[in-house]
Amino acid sequence: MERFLAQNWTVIQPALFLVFTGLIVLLVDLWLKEEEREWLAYFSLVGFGGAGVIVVRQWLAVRGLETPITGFGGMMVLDTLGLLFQMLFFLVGFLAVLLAPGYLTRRRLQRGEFYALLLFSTAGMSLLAGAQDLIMLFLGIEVLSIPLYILAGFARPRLDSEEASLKYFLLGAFATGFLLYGTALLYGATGTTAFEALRASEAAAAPRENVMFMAGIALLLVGLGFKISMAPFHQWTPDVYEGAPTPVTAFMVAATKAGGMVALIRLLYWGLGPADDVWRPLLGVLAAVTMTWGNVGALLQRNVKRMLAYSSIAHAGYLLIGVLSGGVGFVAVLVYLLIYALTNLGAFGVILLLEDGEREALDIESYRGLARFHPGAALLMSVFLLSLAGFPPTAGFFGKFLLFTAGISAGLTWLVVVAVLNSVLSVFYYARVIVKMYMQEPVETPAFSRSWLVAGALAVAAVGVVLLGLYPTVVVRLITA
Amino acid sequence: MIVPVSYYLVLGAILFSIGVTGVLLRRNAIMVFMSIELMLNAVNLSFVAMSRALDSLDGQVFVFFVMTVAAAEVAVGLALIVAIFRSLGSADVDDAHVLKG
Amino acid sequence: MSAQFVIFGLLAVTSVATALAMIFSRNAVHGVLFMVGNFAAVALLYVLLGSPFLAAVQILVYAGAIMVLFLFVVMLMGPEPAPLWEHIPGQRPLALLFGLLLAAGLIAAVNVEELTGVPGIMSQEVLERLGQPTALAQTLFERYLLPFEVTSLLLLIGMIGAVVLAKREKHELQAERAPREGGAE
Amino acid sequence: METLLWALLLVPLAGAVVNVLLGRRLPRQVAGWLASGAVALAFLIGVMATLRLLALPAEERAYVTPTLYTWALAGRFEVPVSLLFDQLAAVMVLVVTGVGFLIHVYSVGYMAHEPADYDFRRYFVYLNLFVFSMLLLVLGSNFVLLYAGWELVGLCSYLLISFWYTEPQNAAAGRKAFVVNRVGDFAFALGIFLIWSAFGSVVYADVFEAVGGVAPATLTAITLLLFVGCTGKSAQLPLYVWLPDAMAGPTPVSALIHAATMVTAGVYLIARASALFAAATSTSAIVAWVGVLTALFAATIAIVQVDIKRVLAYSTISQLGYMFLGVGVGAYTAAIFHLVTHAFFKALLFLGAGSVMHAVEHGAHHAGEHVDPQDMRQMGGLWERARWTGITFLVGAAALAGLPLTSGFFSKDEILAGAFLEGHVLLYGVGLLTAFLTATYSFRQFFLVFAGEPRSEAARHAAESPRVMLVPLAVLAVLALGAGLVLGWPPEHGIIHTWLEPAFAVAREGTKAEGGAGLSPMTLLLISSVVALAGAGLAYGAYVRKAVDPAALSVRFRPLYVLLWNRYYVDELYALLFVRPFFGLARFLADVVDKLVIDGAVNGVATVTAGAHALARRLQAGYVRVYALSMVLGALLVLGYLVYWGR
Repeated sequence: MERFLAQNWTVIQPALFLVFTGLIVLLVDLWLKEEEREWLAYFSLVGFGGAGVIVVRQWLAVRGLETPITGFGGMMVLDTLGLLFQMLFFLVGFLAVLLAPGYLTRRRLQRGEFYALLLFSTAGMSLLAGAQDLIMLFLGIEVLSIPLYILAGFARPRLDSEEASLKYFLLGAFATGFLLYGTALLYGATGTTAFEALRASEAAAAPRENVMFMAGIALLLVGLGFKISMAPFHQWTPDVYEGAPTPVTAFMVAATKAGGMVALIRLLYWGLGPADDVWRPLLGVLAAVTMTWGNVGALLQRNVKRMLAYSSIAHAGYLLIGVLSGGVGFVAVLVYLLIYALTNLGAFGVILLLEDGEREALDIESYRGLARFHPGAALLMSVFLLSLAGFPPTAGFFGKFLLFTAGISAGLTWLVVVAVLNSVLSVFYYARVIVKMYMQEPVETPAFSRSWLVAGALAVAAVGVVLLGLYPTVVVRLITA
Repeated sequence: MIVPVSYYLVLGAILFSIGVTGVLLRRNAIMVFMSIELMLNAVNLSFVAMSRALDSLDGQVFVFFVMTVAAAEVAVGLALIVAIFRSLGSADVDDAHVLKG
Repeated sequence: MSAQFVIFGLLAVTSVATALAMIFSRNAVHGVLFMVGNFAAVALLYVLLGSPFLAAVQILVYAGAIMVLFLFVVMLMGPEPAPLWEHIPGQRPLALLFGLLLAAGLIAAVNVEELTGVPGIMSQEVLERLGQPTALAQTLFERYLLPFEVTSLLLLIGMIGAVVLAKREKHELQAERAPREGGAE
Repeated sequence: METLLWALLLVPLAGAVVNVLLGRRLPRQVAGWLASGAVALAFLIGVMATLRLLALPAEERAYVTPTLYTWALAGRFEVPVSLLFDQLAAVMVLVVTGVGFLIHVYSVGYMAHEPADYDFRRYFVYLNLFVFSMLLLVLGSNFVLLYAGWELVGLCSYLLISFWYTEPQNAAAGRKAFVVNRVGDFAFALGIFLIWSAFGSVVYADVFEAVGGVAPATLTAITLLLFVGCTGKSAQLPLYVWLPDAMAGPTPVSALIHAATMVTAGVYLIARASALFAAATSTSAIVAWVGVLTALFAATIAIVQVDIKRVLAYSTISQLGYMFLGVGVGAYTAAIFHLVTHAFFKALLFLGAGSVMHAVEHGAHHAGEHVDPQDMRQMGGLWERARWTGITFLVGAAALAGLPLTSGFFSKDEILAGAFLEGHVLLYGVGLLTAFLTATYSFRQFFLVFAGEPRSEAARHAAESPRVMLVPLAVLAVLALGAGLVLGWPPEHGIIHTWLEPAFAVAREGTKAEGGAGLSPMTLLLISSVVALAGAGLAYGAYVRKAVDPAALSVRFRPLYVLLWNRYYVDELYALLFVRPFFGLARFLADVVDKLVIDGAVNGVATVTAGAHALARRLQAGYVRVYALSMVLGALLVLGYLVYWGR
């Protein structure tokens, strides 16, 4: 018991808060009638908000420290990078909860488990953000993923949702197998799974001498590559994003990628830092392939969710530039993820507005002439799409600039060239939706359901996207301070 | 440790590859799932062997966690398969003709 | 001394054979049974590696509980209809080829004279003195306390998942009484 | 001054915002006049700002507003959001807002027949947004703001080209403009990144100051990338293909965006970055040659076209080529001078063409005949029926042809003289040949439309356009006629020269090789006059006096004629080389690689129209296996790379 209490529990305080909120949601759910369950959403908001307050306070406390605080025998670390990532997760969670209740009620899916799983998944990300050991990396990913497997199938008995869930689950478990085998090989090659010891090991100092170590890196990259939809491990993405309930997709697009990225950063820099000449060129090539594949794939999509899924693959490629740049690159990755999360949540929020429980605005044709019926929704969608395309003066433009300049200062000029070409290309498919909305005759009255919660999320996202585009300095200063 | 550790590791590699092949080969979701379990099993074997060879318990502890996670995944996975089975309706699955498509 | 080699050889052959039999079995029920055999063989290998405790857990949890669950589901769904693999052109040879290549690559990576990892202090003698389960438990609750707690969360999530995915809400049951059309909306 | 400049930038934006917010409640005419008023106000502010600049000594006429805020990135990278107002910016602002205002006014009349209020408003919102974006492009104090404006004008142009989207080819034209411009923008963005990595800043002042300290190869790379960006936006070889199709948009849009302002952004960029280009001599040579060849190439095409707007489109490409020739040989002032006069006379010609089409459409309506109002073969004899349009069009054609004393005459001659005096005799020769062709096609067009007898019932019943359209025409005609003399006389020492020269002082240092073949500027002026008159005379001979029969010529030189008529088959070539392979690849990746076997149903939601059967098949993990296969392949590659090749 002494030992139990002696642990530094503060390092997992935000995650704990989320888990307890989730448990309370599950309990309270038992006493609520179906039409009362919307209250659980508000309660989850409190959970995300509270966790947010905790990390902000921790961040204020940690900012000035020279050496980061560690906990649980070095399993977890409390540093600014992890805390900033956690702020991002909680913001995304908060907004995703705003998107959900209307959708769930319309489809008679309003259940406490939805919110609990969302909270648990975010707790997993929160753990990943501070992971300092392969075991925490593995468990964090599992706590992140398993709730998502379930959430993807939450709209059962709809077959598309169940199909998405099954695909995600089987392929995810398959990828986990690779991740674990990689962990085993690193363990064999170094005798440890702690990042600190890994970093100090002989194998990491001279990785090319050690086949097992190299193979371990390879398999770990396969496992993590799956989570961040890196090509060629990305094919699950469009199918799952398409089939999953839209609020879940929004959450996945915005949050999972961030979770995967922080895991990757922790592993590569904290665990495998000295062996960077091994993974750097490889990830560079994979980043180029990923962004190109994602963009080219998105070109021909007619389903908007699918298109956004492919676009998320492309964005994973851009983000890898920041990961590879290190240092300033992490700031770029964070800012980009924030912008990307707001933008995607906004876009999915608009999709959720254009839905009435039976019809969903998924086919690109259902956006025809939208500007006539709902000029506000069309304008917001345009802003979000232009931001995804990196069009000035939206936030997306700033984010790309940040990533690409980080890449150039890290000497990744060739990769930035590929990325610029890609982002120029990508404008094409985003603009296609805008053209549909503004420049084509409507065929039918679009489905629409008013929701104040969704509107609130949209307002936050839109204000964020515009402000971050026009005046991003505040955020950058806060992060780099 | 009389049998060299590499024997165990090679065996683990073979079992892992068989599991992967199973995933690539099988159509039935349950069989795919079992093949994944086989992969995890191979990983566990490697962990235990390494743990023994390195005189450290970390590998064995890892095996515990892998098993627990596998249990959680099985619960979710099998429930999912049952749910899909139910959505499709039992008649469809019995009807081999339909599945041949 | 050579007895260990013989036992290892037998178990290795058994585990590979059952694994192959599982992935090629025509009948899912047989597949489950082969899988149980494979788990048993691996459990015996654990014994050979000096971890009887893990071997017991393997048999109880994996072969016992989990595989029985699999068996239930397979029985519930009925036998898998023929053909075993739907024809996707090139899938089968490619799968076998990739499997072989992967095996070759992995074997090359793990087939080392000696592990390069830094040895720890838990040698077999120490373990025997401490008692293996005790040593394991100590590691588990000291260094691995946090992961241990996290797994409890994972198991909870697994339970929720099973409930969410398999439980039927009232309105669904009502809907089911009405004539079904195509399984989905 | 600071307030003035921000107001200048934001007034058109405010116009657009007000129209979006209140548009529904306002009568359509009010919406149109509101938009025009915003631009007029911007023009007035621009004039005031210019006057303030004029009050300063010539060397100090560059005002940079205090940084509103810094658009900072992590590390060293900073983009101050501030505006730069100097001589060059002043000229551009006055052209953009001045011509912009006239075109807004014209549009009120032109778009009056638009059936839906919604579309009418939408048009003016886009137009105001365009003016805002163009001002941002011109006024930004650094390359990033310029890029922001550059992208936004592109977006507006795209929206306006496909304004009448119900016609499928209009939407296609918009897309084409968009795609082609992507290529240019890609290069431009790379150029900016390169500037940043070479100079550590993107602010004009910092960059131009440090030119000397950068390796020539880097400078060449930067300028080349910027120039590729220009070839996209300013429709030069080989990226010009979008501009002729862009004529699908409403005619005032063609006048404003695709003739007077946006397409000249490339020229502006090079003039703005003249310090860089002057230091990169090889790039400048490339710019000059691409410019002059584009001029010739487009002029040869223009000479056989029969669509009234298409002729003007190719002539725009050709004239832009002249401007690039100017900046390429270091005659920056001349190029900007030509930019200004071209804005006047080409806007005039486009608006005139719009007026002609308006007239012919009216006639067609009256006669109950269906004709293509852009086909010049159906016109003729409009001089009597639309006199004011005719007169103004004649002025425009004369200025385009460079007839002596018109505005185009002075500016074009100055570019040619610049090339000649810098010693580029070959460039001068090609430019002169093009000038001859220009005079020919511009008068061919005038005569085909206005001279002779009407060749269709529609032309016979054509009627003059309303006054709201004619007034802008008249104003532009005065400008097209007189601007050259007012601004550019005497050559090299006119108002525009004394005004602009200090802006290019850095770039002009060290050049100015006197010489050529010893011909004085006045002699060159004379040569230009003769060539222009000869070209016009040829057109007169062929189309009015019928001394030469064009039809017979086209039969005689049939292969050449067919080649020109089909615009050198460039579109077809591009389709073959790029478009088809690209979409092939996209389809391959999306369908074959990602899906292996695709059926159309997969792309829609799995809404089970095909029933549970098809789904059941997929649920049997069929696709899961394919995905897993690709994952394993990836794993093998990664493993192979790290374990075998990577070591």
